[in-house]
Amino acid sequence: MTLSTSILLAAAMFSVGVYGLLTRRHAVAILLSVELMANAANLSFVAFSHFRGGATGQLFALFALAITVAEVAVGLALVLLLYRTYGDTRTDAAKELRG
Amino acid sequence: MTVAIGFGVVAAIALLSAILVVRSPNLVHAVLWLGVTLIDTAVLYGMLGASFLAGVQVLLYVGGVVTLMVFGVMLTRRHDGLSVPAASGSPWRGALTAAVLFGVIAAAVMRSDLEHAPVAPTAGPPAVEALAASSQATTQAIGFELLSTHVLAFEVLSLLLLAAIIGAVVIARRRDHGALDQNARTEASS
Amino acid sequence: MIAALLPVIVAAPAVAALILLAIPSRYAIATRVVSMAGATVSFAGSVLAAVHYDRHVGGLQMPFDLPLIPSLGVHLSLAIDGWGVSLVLLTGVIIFAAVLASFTVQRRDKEFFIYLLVLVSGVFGVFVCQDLLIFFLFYEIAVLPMYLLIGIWGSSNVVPEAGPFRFVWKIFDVGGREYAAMKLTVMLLLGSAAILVSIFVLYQGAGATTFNLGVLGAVPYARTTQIIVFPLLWMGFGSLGGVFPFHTWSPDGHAAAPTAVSMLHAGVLMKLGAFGVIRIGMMLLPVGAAYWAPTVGAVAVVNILYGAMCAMSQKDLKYIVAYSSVSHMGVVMLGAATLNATGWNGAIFQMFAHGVMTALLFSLVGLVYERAHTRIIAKMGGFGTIMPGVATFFTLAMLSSLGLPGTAGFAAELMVFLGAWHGSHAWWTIPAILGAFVTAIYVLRASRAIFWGPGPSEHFHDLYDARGVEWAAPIVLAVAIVVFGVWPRLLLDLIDPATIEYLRDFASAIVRQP
Amino acid sequence: MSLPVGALPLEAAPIPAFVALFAPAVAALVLAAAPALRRRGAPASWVTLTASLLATAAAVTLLVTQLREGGSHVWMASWLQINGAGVGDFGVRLDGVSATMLLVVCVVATCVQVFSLGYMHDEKPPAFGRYFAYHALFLFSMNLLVLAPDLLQLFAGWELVGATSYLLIGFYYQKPSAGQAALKAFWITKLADMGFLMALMVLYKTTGTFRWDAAVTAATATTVSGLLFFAVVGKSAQFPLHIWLPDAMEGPTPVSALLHAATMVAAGVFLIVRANPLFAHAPATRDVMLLVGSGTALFAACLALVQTDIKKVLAYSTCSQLGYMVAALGAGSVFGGFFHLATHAFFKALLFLAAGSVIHAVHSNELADMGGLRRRMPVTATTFIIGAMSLAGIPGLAGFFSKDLVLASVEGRYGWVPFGALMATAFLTAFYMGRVVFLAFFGEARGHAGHAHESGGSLLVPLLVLTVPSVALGWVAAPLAHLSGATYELHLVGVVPILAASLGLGGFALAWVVYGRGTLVVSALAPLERLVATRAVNRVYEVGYRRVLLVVADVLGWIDRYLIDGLMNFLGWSAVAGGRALRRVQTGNAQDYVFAVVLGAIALAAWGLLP
Repeated sequence: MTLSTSILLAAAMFSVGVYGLLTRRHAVAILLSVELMANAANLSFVAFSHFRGGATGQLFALFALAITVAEVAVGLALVLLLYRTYGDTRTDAAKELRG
Repeated sequence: MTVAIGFGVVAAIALLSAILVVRSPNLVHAVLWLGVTLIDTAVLYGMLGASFLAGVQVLLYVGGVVTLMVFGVMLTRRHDGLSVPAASGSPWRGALTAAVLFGVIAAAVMRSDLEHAPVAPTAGPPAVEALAASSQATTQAIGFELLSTHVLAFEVLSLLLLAAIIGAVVIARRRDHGALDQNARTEASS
Repeated sequence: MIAALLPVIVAAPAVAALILLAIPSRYAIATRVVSMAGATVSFAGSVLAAVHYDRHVGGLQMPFDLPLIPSLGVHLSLAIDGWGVSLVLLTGVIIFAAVLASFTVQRRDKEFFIYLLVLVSGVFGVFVCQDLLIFFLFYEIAVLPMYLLIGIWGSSNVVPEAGPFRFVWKIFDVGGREYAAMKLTVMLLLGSAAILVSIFVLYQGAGATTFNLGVLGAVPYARTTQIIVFPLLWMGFGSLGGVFPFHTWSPDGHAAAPTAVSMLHAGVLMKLGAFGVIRIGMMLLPVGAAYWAPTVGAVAVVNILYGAMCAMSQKDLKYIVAYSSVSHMGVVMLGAATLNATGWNGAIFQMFAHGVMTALLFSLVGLVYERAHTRIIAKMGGFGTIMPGVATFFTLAMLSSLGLPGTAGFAAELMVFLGAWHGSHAWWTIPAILGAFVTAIYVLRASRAIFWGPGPSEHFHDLYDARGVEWAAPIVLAVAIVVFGVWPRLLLDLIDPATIEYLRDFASAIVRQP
Repeated sequence: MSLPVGALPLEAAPIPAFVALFAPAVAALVLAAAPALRRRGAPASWVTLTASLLATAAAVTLLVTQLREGGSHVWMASWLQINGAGVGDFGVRLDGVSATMLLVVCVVATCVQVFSLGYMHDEKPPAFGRYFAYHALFLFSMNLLVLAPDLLQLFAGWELVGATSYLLIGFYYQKPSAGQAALKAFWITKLADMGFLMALMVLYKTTGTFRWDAAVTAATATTVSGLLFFAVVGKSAQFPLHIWLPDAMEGPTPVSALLHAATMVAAGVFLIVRANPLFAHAPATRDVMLLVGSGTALFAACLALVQTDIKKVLAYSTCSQLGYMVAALGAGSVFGGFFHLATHAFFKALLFLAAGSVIHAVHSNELADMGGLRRRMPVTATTFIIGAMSLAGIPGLAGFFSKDLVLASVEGRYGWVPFGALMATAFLTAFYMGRVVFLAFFGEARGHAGHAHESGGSLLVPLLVLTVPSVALGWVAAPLAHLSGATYELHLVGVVPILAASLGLGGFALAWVVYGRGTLVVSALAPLERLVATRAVNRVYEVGYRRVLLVVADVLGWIDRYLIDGLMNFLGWSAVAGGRALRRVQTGNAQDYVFAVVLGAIALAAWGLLP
């Protein structure tokens, strides 16, 4: 339970989030992965706060948590919009930006 | 010694559930596994002495976010049964990138031996200084710091949450009836 | 009043353009009157400057200084020397003729005049500006409107495709108006990029305090920087001056441009390039200039002979005149490369002579095109009987371009060749003279094919000679050709003192630094 | 303004000099500036004619003052200013040579202009006006050349004369052959003028001025005189640049009389006489001149034998006589060349004008359409015959004296080869002139000749005026020699004059036998006719122009359009192609963008890790 092991754990969780982000086609699945990554970040905040002392770490985690929640809300709204306009939540349906 | 084993177990559970979140074909399972991961993280927070945060985590994430996700999944499925196939794109590319990313971060962590770095005194007003000195950051300390040094951030945060709420409502509400007809038409044609 | 003469000359066309903005475009006559007023003021100003310029004192006169960005040392400082006077006079004559020649523009004529006048005020600015950055600013003002002028009012023409690279025509509509405008602008801006880089090097090398040409001229730059920066300036300004590898915009650009624009462009703008090479390149980097002079001369000779030969192979009249401009600009650059008084006098005089000649040629080609709606020489013939006036002026312009004594072309070419023979590399002069001979061939071949041949074919019977205001431009230019051809001292007394002074600075700079 | 020693500022020049130089210039300017006047025709001719008469009067006064005072006077102003110093002199130099030449030019020009009044009167008024405008310009250029104080002004006159010859030859520009002939004349003379320009450059480099009497080393003198001679070969139609002269006959006959007989083509010889100090120091150039001169004389005389067009015969005859003058100058006798130039100017102008009168009456140049004109056109016939005899060197006439001088100067040079050639030419000259005389004026009338009638007064007066010098100029040789500072003693008795005279008479006799009586058919001429028909020399130039020059031009034009321009287009194209390639990166799939972001993050992290 040293600082480095918890940071490694956070990193692992973050990488899994990135994997999910890159591979999942479903819009909501992507949101999940983003959730995972945010969580990993909070974990590292808390770890630092614990091993280095001082409440600042946790404070940041708190703020980050609040922001992530806001982001999920907006994300889901977008997913609904995506679903409504494209009839499907597959991300590669929305190709308008194609060069 | 028991702490190490405990940490090991919790970590294993966290990673396993994280992988299942991203790998499980059924979306609803994925959401539930996410819930497990978040709870497991809350436990970790507890072990790391951030009990207040653990509580908030469970309250907000598990309660709020997971339920929202479930709503999201339900609203966007196509009436053909609960299980929603989560098509996954090119897995190899994603896996390789994630591995490389982890490798880089791990290398960074290994190289900078975090254990022995001196404790950098956090500059802050004297009163907070005393409280911060104690190794355990109690909820009182957090609350006090929240409303003294970081009060601006706190206010801005409330503003942000307000904006997010309004934004989500504006984006997600049904436009005019036109959209409705559009759905009607798709139903008629499919 | 004299002190403010230079800003008046430079600003007059721009002010006229501003006034034009206020006039609603349906008042065609008002538009023309205002632009004519702008051109006349600057023309009268240039004549006044020539008269008031004190030849015995020489040097920079009628100074005008307005600090623009004092912290960087950027001043709008205008002053005029012997060279400036003659070139400003040239610009005055040509803008006067160009505005006259463009009275027949119908489509969006107000904007046409606005761009034309802005372009000319840029040109005036360049010839009298003594501040490097503002020199470059005026240089850009002079170059940029070309794109619009050619793009909107130009005329695309059929360029016969031949040989193995036929696919090129598919990719670009070569000969098209937009293609020509685009190519011209891109190549000139490429040049401007090179110039800008060298301006910063010069500015930095001089301690980054001022852009004044006089001060920068006195700074002994390191030998290596001079040798590296001079080609940049030479290529940069040279691309506008039609130096060999970068001349390819000139034929398409001039052929596609409307009459007044090609008159101005070939008549004056190409001189900007050559003037830039001499005034900035050679004055500020004497050691570099001395080092690169043989190359500049060699390329100039290629310009002359190659330009002349290419002109011979052209089927379109405007292309012939455009290539002849490239060839004559080669004579200017050869004069510049000689680095001696005869050569430099010849170069500046050739700028004047060629400016007037080409302007006359383009104005006449414009008249012919307006009537016959074709420029392909094979289709035309025997126009001498139906437009004797245009034919006579055309022959005069042609004789001047082949260097007939009594026309301005002769004095210029004579001095340049004398200077080149006198200079270090005398052997260039042989191909240069051969180029002058080849000029005689394609020039007269064209004039016989179009004017002095058997009678006009049936559908050209109704063509009519120039009328009324159309006479003004050719007459003004023809008189200039003959007057400065019969007695070149009128101009040389202005040019020579400036050349002596610049050569003295040039020589002293070379001596001070091995 | 540094004037050389003995030179006076231009303002101090005598009035007649100004008049001689600027009267025709003013006339030309007036006609150019007032197209309305020019288009009315006749008034234009009066303007030019008065100018020429004034110039002639001035020339006479100048000659008289020159005879009285002698010596050489120069009035000039510097034409260019370089490096503070005046360069190139513009002004008037009056000495024996220039005064004489000025008079010759003005007299012949005036006669030709009077002749043109009649000869050209059926031209439309605008063309008639344009013709006389060109004549005024020509007289100005010729006077500019004759009175030139230095080589620069001489060169200016030289090129202006070339340009006016282009304009005058191409007068009937509606006729394609006239246009081509004008171009050919201008291009070949312009080709040769490159030599003159280079001579000026060498002179300027070594002496800083363009004066021919400047001190010059032998080497420079040789190069300069060599280059000048190259220009003379072009202008005075010596072999191999002679091909433009016969084609120049496309121009109206008075023009041929003035330019291509008396004045313009003689300018080359005048240049050599004028720039004698340079040629004196260049023996090599003089030898070349001797050989080229005598060669051209013989070659041209042979060609003249078989011409059917009367003007072509006279053209080749001019070419041959110019060969005489060049040979004389090559042999070193300056006055020989100059005197022959003067006499030739008169009798050749006379021959051309008389031929013009015949052509005017018979409306054709071909000898086949003439015949028996002696009875119908007595005055023209007699003047023509006098001119022919003078040209052939019949003793007593002007041609005899000058030709005798030339032959005397060439004696014994180069193993008598040039002398032999010139003697043969003398015989051939007499023969072909006899041929023309007998074909045109004797025997029975052919074609229009049947009802030809004598020309009007305005055509005949110039003929009579020109006959006087053609006959009398020979006797005036001594004062003329004194004028140009040479010595001349009249010697009628001697091997050379006797031989020359007998050859002349023999030539005429043979011509009478062959063409007069038509008894003896000379088959020897057949191969010569075939040779002339091939126009070998012309074809060389044709090939040079069409096959070489135009082809090279097209190739270069193609290279410029495709390779150099192609390079620029390629740059543009590669920019566009590059842009199109990069566009494919934007797949529109959000995941790919995220992937790019993550890659970027990894790269930065890795870069941070670097030691």
